[in-house]
Formats: sequence, C-alpha cells, structure tokens
Amino acid sequence: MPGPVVRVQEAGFDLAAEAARLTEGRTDIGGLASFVGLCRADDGLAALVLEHYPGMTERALARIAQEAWGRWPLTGCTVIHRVGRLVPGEPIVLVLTASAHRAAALDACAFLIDWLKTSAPFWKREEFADGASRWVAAKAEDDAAAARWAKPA
Amino acid sequence: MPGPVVRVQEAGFDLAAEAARLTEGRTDIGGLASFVGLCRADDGLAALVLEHYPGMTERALARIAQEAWGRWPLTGCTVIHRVGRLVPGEPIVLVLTASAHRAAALDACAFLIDWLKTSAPFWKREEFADGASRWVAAKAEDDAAAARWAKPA
Amino acid sequence: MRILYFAWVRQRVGVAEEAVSPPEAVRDVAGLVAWLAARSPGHASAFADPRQIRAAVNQDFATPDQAVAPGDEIAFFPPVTGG
Amino acid sequence: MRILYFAWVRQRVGVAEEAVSPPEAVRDVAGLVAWLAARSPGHASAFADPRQIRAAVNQDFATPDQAVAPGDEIAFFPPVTGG
Repeated sequence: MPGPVVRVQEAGFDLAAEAARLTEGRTDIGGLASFVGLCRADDGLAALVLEHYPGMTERALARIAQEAWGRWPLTGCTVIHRVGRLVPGEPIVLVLTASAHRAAALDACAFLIDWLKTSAPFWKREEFADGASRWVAAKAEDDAAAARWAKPA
Repeated sequence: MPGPVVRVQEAGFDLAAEAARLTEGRTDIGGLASFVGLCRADDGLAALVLEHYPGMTERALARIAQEAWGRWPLTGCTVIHRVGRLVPGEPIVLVLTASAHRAAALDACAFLIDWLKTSAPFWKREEFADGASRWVAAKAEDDAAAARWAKPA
Repeated sequence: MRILYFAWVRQRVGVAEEAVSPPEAVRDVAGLVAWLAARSPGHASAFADPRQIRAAVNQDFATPDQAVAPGDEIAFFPPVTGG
Repeated sequence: MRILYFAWVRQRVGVAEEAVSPPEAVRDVAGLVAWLAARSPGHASAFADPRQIRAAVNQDFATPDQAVAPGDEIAFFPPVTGG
C-alpha cells in the first residue's frame, strides 16, 4: 500500500467498497476503524451546502493523512470528503484507517476526524425549510478536540 | 431504536448492511463509528479457533453494550463477535456505534472494543501451519486499555 | 452443582462439563477449586496455577470468596482473549 | 496577485476571485487586508472583523504577518467548518 488516499467529491461513497479496498487480500491487518459523518436534520435543516478551496483542500487533506500515516503504524488510510448540496441523512465524510493494531487504527481515525474539522478548508452553509440560510460558525469544542492531538513541544 | 444489538455467531457479518441498519431512514445521526477486528497471519498462523461460553458470553456482551448505551447518547449500537474457526484475513468482531455527536460515537466504539477484549468470555486458540497449536494468553496491555474507561470512584 | 470448563482448562480436565456434589465444607469458589483439584491428575493440572484461572458463578464473573451452593452453574476458564 | 474569497467572505465581497496590484507598501497579509478593505463597501463589510477572517498564501494557512508578493495566490475565508 503506497500511502493514504484522499478524495474531495460531490458523489457519495461506498463504505463497504472502501473498507474492502483496504483489507482485500491482506492478512496483516488486525483492526479497521471507520468514521462516517452524516448530515443531521437539526432545527428544520433542509440541506447543507459544502464549499471547498479546490487545490488547497486536497493538499490539506493529504497533509493531515500523511501526518496520521507518520504517527501510527497504518497499513491503509482513506479520507473522502463530499462537497456540494447534501440533504439530512446523507453521508458527508468518511475516514477509514487500518493497522496491525487496533489502538493505532482507532486513534488515527479519531485524530483524522478531529483535524478535518479544524484544519481542512471546507465551509458549510445551512439551508432551512423556510428559505433561510446561514453559514455554520466554527466551534470552540472542535478546536479543543483537535488540540488533544497536539504533540508535546 | 430500542437499544443495543449483540450477536455471537459463526457466520461472517456485512459491515455495510449493519451500518445501513443503524442509519437508514434516520436524520438524527451525526456520526457512525465502526471497528472491525481481523485475524492476522502472524508467525505462520493458519487459523484462529474462537470458543465462547454460550449464555454467559451473550449476557456479557449485552451488559457491556448497555453500559455504553448509558454512558454515551447513542442512537444505535451493534456488537457482533464470531466464534469457530477463522483463517487470516477474516473478520472476527464488529462494533458499530451511532450518535448525534461524533465524539460519542468514536468514544463508545473504542470503549466497547477495549472492554470486549477483557470482559467478554471468549478464548482464542492459534493453529499453525506446522500443526502446532496454542491458546492465546491475555495481554496486560489489553487490561490497561480497558482500565482507561473505568469511572472515577 | 454443574461445573463447566473452557479453553485449556477444559482440555486439561478432560471434560467440558460435569455434575458434582462437594461436601458442605465447600462454601466458596476457592474451596471448590481446592476440592476439584483433588479429583484427578487432569483437574490438578488445570488448577495448578490459580492466578491463571477465572471463575463465573451462574454466568457472572466471580471472585475466590464468592459463595457457591447446590444448583449453581460454576465455570472455570483462563483469562479471556476475545475481541 | 490573485485573490480568492470563500463562503461568506465571498458573498460580502461579491466576487469569488479578483486580480489586484497593491502598492509596494503592502508587504504582508495584514497590510493586504487593510488595502483590500478600502476597495468597496462589500470588501469593507467582509473584512470588518479581522478575528473572523482566515488567510492562505499559496494554499498554505497564513498568519497576518506573513509576507505577500506579486504572483502569490492569496485566499480569505471564515474559520473552517468541515468534517
């Protein structure tokens, strides 16, 4: 496996196919962790519209995935982030990590989703059933979640 | 969703189908975390044979899953543990957790796999290509991983 | 009293299950272990190192001082290795 | 110098992208923000609260004191909200 795979796309993704791609034909993987972030119908939300910075976003994802690849002994790592208009119930983001060791897979998966939230150039706009629309504000709790992964100086 | 689902079975499981069962038709789920433990071909391993304590094992899984259900605001939780003879590359265990919040899904998933390792009555025997066979010894590191979830007294 | 054995404990004892009627003096898990260990060389071998043995009484993990009584289902096995 | 805007910064400025040639005195991100803010009421509104603005120079996150030069691609946007 050459290294992490990152993709930014409008299309959905197939958890089973992506999981199979990391594990198929291999007998050195002890744990496969995954996280799928989904669009919630909070407060009458009709849709989320996700914008990104073409070029920089892919670079930022690749850098974060490479950072995880360096910190944990991973055998596979896939990050897929969707953009465009998504309705409640639809998947937004997929993080998949495989390793010989379960703790590495689980920790790398949590690290990636925490860092995605704070370090990858995506912006979410909420559209409501009544026609109103607003940009999602960044959350302090997301910064805190990402900060737990900071390496000691 | 009435509560956690636990199963002990010889058959394999379908990650995509189990994930779909927790999310289908719902718009209140923000995160779906999963962990799949797989059989590794370490040291010439030909197969793992998993034994359990019928009755007690299912009760122990149900109790651990119920504990996770009480500690985190989950909307869905599935634990499937296989028994019998498994060859390298085959999945052994599946933990799936869904929640409105990503941290709850990720933490509950890690909690469940850590506790499964130390608190559910399963025993693994390794069979090697040369005909040798040995019971897997419990690992101190697994106890340490589970201990991090102990509630403060 | 129904006794179940799992994993290498079962292999050493030689049976997966047996029905026993220990004397009244056997009141707890530790007493039962001592009594069972005297039943055969296989039992003695299975219980040779008590640190390697875990027990359950009526399908709940049990400590050595846990009481046992006629009618109980008591299981002995090595530390678990699932997941 | 190519300037990109994203999310509500883009909406307030009114364009997604523009080419600009600031005077030589504009040497860093903070200086560029001050100069851009004077270009139109939309720019002024977009840059009204600098705490809400993030920047990237040539597709790397940048701090206000980071140098900017002709030929750079510089982007302004709100704090990110992906994941």
